[in-house]
Parts: sequence; structure tokens; C-alpha cells
Amino acid sequence: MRMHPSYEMLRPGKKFPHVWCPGCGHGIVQGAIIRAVQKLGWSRDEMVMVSGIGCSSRMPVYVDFNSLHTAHGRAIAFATGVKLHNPKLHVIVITGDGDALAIGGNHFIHAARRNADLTVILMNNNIYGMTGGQYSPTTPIGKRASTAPYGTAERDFDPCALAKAAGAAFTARGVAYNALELEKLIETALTKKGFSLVEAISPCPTLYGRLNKEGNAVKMLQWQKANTINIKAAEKLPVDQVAGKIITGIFHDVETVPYTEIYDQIIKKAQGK
Amino acid sequence: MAKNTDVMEARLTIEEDFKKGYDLPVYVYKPWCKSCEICVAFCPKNVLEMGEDRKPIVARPDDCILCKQCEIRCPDLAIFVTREKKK
Amino acid sequence: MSKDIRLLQGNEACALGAIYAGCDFFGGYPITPSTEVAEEMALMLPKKGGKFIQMEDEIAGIGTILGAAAAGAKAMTATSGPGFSLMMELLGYGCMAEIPCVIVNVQRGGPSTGLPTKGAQADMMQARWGTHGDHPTIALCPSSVEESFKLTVKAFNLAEKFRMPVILLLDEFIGHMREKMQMPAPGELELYTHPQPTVSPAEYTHYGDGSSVGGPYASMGSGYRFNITGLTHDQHGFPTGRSDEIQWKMDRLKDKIEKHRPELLEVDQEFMDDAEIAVFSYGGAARSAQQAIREARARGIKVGLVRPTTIWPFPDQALEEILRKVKTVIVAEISQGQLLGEIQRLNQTHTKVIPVQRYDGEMLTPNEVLNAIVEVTK
Amino acid sequence: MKNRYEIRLSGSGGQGMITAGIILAEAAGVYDGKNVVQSQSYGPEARGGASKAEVIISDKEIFYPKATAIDILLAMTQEAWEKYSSDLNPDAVAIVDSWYVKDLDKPGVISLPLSQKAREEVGLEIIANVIALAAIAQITGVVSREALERSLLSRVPKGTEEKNRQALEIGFRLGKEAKK
Repeated sequence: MRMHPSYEMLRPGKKFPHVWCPGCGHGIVQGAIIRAVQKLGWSRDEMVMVSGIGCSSRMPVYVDFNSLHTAHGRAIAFATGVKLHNPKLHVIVITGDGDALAIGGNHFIHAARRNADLTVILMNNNIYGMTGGQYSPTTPIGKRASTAPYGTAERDFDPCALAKAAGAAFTARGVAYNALELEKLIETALTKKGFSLVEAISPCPTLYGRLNKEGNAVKMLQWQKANTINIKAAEKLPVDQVAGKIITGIFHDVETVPYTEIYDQIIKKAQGK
Repeated sequence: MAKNTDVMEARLTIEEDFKKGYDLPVYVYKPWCKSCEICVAFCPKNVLEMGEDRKPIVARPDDCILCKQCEIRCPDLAIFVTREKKK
Repeated sequence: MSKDIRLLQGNEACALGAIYAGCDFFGGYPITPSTEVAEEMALMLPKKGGKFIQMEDEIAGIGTILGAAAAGAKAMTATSGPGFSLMMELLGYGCMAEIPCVIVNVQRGGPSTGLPTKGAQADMMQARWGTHGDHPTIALCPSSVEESFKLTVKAFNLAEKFRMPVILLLDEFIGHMREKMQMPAPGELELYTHPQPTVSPAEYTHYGDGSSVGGPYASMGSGYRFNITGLTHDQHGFPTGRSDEIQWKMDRLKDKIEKHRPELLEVDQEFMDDAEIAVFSYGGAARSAQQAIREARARGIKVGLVRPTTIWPFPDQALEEILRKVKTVIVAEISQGQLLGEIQRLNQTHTKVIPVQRYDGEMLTPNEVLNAIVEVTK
Repeated sequence: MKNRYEIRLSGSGGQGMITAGIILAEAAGVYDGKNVVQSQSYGPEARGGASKAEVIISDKEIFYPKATAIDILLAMTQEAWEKYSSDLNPDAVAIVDSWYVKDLDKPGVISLPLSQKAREEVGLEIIANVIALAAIAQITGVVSREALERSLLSRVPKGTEEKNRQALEIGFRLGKEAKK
């Protein structure tokens, strides 16, 4: 017989199914993260999953790592402390679009700037799910939310471009529909030194889908399937065929010396070594 | 109604079912299934369909190509392929 | 060995006390008048192999020390006024998640930006009630440079033992003045570090019975995997909505203070044996009170000083006894009456209570306190 | 010899009054074994405009840390003199810089060429604070010469010891001349 391969990574004693709504993309992203860590063969004792507040941030309690469910927007600040104190730990930050880019936007850009050695999985569902569908910094202009009943008047962030501009070592985007590509991106990000970001586009059928008449989970994933282009393919296409599509793949990937290693040099200097 | 169970309970139930002779290429652990239908919609061979209890059933097991598209896309880890593809 | 006597600022002594206590992580954001604490830590920590990080704001400052402490660090942050306000949410997180750390607040005048370079004692109630929800608080108040060192050491010990953030409530007057102090030799002051669990990882519960005061708890990366959350949780750290589990958690937080008051409380008393008038004061203001009572004693007035160095939990019992014993109480503080409110709450015997306050950025003067004492005797 | 001195060192930001306060406090406290408290004004008011450091030196315990009646005042600028000379004790020793402080509204003030000697003999105006400390020590005896030198040399940057020793000597000399 074969058992579900992800079960060995689930938290003993924790009741399932998890809190996410039927068809929520976050569960698919969680699966991709679990498989990526399994592929790397890392010990669960060395894994720390840190999150903030929101739908995505409920993930850590379900996975059998060291886990730290923090306050809204602050996951990256906590994670920076965990990693700096014990650089041997592999620190994954689980965050959402509101958590990372609105209330936590300052921590996000500064962690990228200082090249904190973290892997941030930003589960972007374009809306605040936990609190009932308010618009977020990634809700596209004109789209509806409970606090934007006539459509938003604000422009949205591109988290990958933001992270790169702030100094990230690695940025990539995947979609829940293409869970295998996402898994590969996460695996690559985890092995990167320095600040790495994977933006995982994750459908929210319950709120975003309903408010914007995009249908149920299946319809939203089908839309992703039809409207996602890998960056390598996109580069060869005329601009008008790329407009409005989700571009996936690795956008930025440079070799860097992470903050923790630079700080080790500071220690040596202070100690006169 | 979905019943909340932890992973130990899930494993025991599944192992029990296999001991009793479960022999289909795909297994659905129903207590965790939220009936989102993603597995049914994205199966390339149309192996699955929704049952009367709004949980997937393995309707056409012989068509399964063990591609795991259902397994990797199930948000609830409630479905998995029971055999490895022959290499 | 010759004595190591140094001229230090209160802020520097605080940083040195932290190092003495074994602090190996500092995260914070510079703000006057607390910045010397950060500067000193930035200089000293890497020498000891510890880590210093200047974060993007005070919220990140306390966030990063909570993360480091969850991973096993003895961690500290330092701030003032507006920065302390920004830290309030995560101070509550530290209480709920039971993460040991030390938060230094070098009080300055407020509200808002207020008086960046001038002192005050108006954060006493914020230290107690600034974060939302019922929660325990431990706050210590030094009145001298030497006490700044020693109470920082004590703050770390209490944080480790009681598994919670401990606030060192300095003020600009003590933080910025220089006095000489004799550095305690290694081993001279008692240090407490929480024990590690000995049960197997499968048996371990992060919030198990007996782990709230003086018991073992694990660090992340030590082989014990557990969940920490700011949500109300059960003994495994899993979020709960069950009222019996909520009650258990809230009682656990409350009891660790309420059932251990004697070892937490510390009240310094001077000239109180025969005192008919008691001056209640703490922190920077107590320096003026100390001088005033000596001048009053020289005039034959039976006056003494009561100075809590543990301001939270508030030493109710000790102060209530003094309220019963003396004829008049003078409450001297550099605020519009935060200590006063607590004294009035305790004053069941309707002892006469006279406030002496100043809140113009300057220290109370000994004369202001002395005048109040003399006035009482008329 | 009094058993308690309240000392105020005043000038403009950048003249090293706070450093001088710390050196004096350390000399009296750590090396002469007295009780000592040092405080200063902070922030915008200490940048550019008048700046002051206060030191209380006593044989007994010091409680209130701020100066209330000044026994020794140093004023390095006219502005500092005007701002900080109002609360002198009747028998206070007041020392001013002869170059910068011209209008004196009180009798008995000791006017010394502190900044001038610093420029002319050491070639560094910034070191006038050290000359001032030595002059204060010589005139008042509030701190021993040896303690002042030890404290100073423990605080100054490496490589500047010689210039600082030279400044001390100038200050002691000016102090002696003033006492005559």
C-alpha cells in the first residue's frame, strides 16, 4: 500500500481538515511546501515556519515544524530574530497579501534590503479572506471587495518587483493550478542564500471569486490554467498577448552573502579575529 | 458532515481499509474532503466523479494513469494515488 | 582582584547589566532618550558572540526579540515614549505566548512626541494596561545607576522564570545621569536561566502543567517541535475556542503573578521605623524624596521614604500596611498622578494623601517635597 | 575644603563641555573616591546654542542629581555666561574664557585665556576644555591633579595623549597664576 506522502509532515494531535474554505488555494500551496521540504530531506527539527495573521497564516499549526504564529504583519520581524539567533534553522515565512504588503510592508522591504536569510511564501489571493473580503494591496484596480463595493480605486503592488527593488536575492511566482511548478519554485527558493520570495497566486473562491463573479474553485483554477504564461514563453510573445496574464517562473536570482553571514564577520571583527 | 480527525486517526482508517482489501488506484479520505470538486475537474482521464454524498468516487479506476494530478491539487490532502507509476 | 569601579550612565549600566545577565540578542529602533542602551549593546554583543540588530521600527524591534527568544535567546529591546506605544501589541503577544524577554522603557515626557530629551514617569499605567486584554505585568523601576544595572539583571531572571516579558521602567533622569558604580564580579549576582525539558519530544507540551513559573520549556530548534500562537491556546499551543481551555490559559497567566507575589515584590524603606509621615516615591522622583526626607529629619520631622522597585505587580499589601500605620502620606512623582491613583485605591483607612507632582520635563526638586512635608507638620 | 561641590561647565555645542563633565566626574568619583553625579542638557538645545554639563562632587551620598546652587562655574561663551550664571553661591568660583566672554556683570570673576592658549600653544582650540579642567582643579582643588590626568588619559583617543598632557600643564599654570 501507499499512504498519502504528505501525512508524515502533518502535526500530530492537530485536528483536520484545516480551517480553509472548500477549494481554497492555500491548501494546494501547503502541499507544495511540504513536498519541497520532503525533497530537500531537511529535518523537521531544523524547520521553523513563521506566519502573521490571516488565512494563509494559519498554516504553521498544521505542519509538524517548529512554528510561530505571530501578530498581523509581523512574521518577518519575528523570523529575522529566529534566524539571526540560530542561523542553522531553515526559516520559512508564510504570509498573505494583506499581512506582507499592507500592515507588514515595512518589514517586507527591510528584510529584503538587509537580505535576511528567509524564504517568504506570499500566498496572494488578492483579498482579506479571514475578515470577510476587504480589499488588499494586491486587489487589482476596479475589482470588488466588501470595502470596495463599487470596485477599488487603488492600484495594486507587484510583490516580486517590490522585493527585487528592495534587494531580494530571489523572486519567483507560481500559481496554485500549477502545483508542480510551484513546488519546484519553493524548493529552489529554500536553497537560496539570502532573502527569497515566492509569490503563490492562490484563488479565494469564497470571497474574491464570489464578489467578482469569477465562479467557484474549479472555475478559478481553470482561469489560472488559461491565463498563466511562464516567463520564458512570455519573453517570446508580443506584448498584447501577455497583457492581463499571470507570469510565472523565476524573475530574479542572484548570488548574495546573506545577513547572517555578514553578521558573523562583524562578530569576528568585534572579537579582533 | 466532515468529522475532525488528526493524522493518526486518518492513517489508521486508511490502513484498515487497505487491510480489508481496498484496491483502487485512488483513495479518498472522506472526513477531510470538503467537496470542492477540484480533483474531479482536473483529472485528465475523467476517473473521478462526485458521489451522492458530495465526495468524489473512483468511477473509472481502469482509466487512471497514476498521474497524481488529483493528489497534488487537493487542498485538503484528502485524496491520493495508491500505486506508483511503473517506470 | 581590584574593584572595578566605573562612571556610567543609567542607560549604559542597563546595557552592562543585560550583558552580565547573559543577554545575547538585542533588537530595537533608536529613540531618545533610550538610544545609549542600543549603542552600548551594538558595541558589546558581538564581542560576546551575541547579536545586535537595528530594525525598521519599534514593532519590528520587539518582534525580532520575541522571535530570537523563541529560538532560545536571552533577548532585550529598549525604547522610549512613542516607541513603547508602538510595542504594545507585541508586549501582549509576549504575555500570551509566554516568551521571556526584557523591554526597557526610558520614560520621556508625553503624550505623543512630547519631550524627547526630558524625563517623566507617566508610563506606569501604560506599562500595566497598555496592551489590550487581561494580562500579567512585571515592571521594575530603578532610582540609581547601580540599580539600573541590578534591576536589569533581575528583569532577565524574572523573565526567564516567569516566562514573560519584563519591563524595566527607567526614566530619562536616571537613564542619562552618570554615577559611579562598582561592577559586580562574575558570579556575584545570581543568574537564572530556565531549565530545558527532560521528557521525550512526544510527551512534551509547551504549556504543560508546572511550566509557568520556574518550570522547563523548550526552544525552537532544540528537537522539541511545538506551535506558538498569539491566539488563546491549549497546553499544546493549539488555538482553542473552548471556554474551559480559555479559562485555564487565562488563570495560568494570572496565577503566575498572583501566586508568587512575595518573590516578585521589593519595597525599599528608609527611616520608616518611627515615621508619622511617609513619602511614597519611585524611580527618578525618589532621588528628590531621599534628599527631602533627610533635610526634614534634620529638622526633627518624623518622615520616611517608601520606594517600590517592583512597581508591577503593585506591592498592595506592604503599602496598605504603611497607609494604616502613618498619619499622612505624600506621593511624589513626575506625572499627573499615576502612583497616586494606586495609593488612593489602597487607602481604605482614609489616611491623608497629599500629591507632589511635577510634569514640566524637570525633576521634582527636594524643596518641593520638603515643603509638602513641612506643610503637613503645621 | 568644602565637602560638597556643585559644578557647572557651560559653553556652546562642540566646545566639549559634556566630555569635560564626564572626565571631571570620573576623576573625582573613580580616582579620588568621592561620590559623584554628572548630568547634562540634551537634544536640540545642546546643538549649536548654549550647552552645559553639571557635576556634583561630595564626600556624602548624593541624592538629588541636579545642581541648585553653583560652587564652580565655567563659562566658555558670552551666551553661556548670561544663561547659566544666575544661580551662583555667594562664594562661588566663576571662571570664564577671556576670548569669548567680554561682558561680566559680576565682580571677582576669573578670566583666563583658555581658548587662546589652546590655539597658540597646542594648536587645537577644541582642547580648551582640558585646559579649563586643569585650571579648575588648580584653583579649587575639587579634584586631584593625578586623578584628573588618569581620567583624562583613559578617555581621550589614542595618539592624542601628548597634546592632552600639554593642555593639562597649561591649565595648571594658568590656575597657579590666577591664584596669586
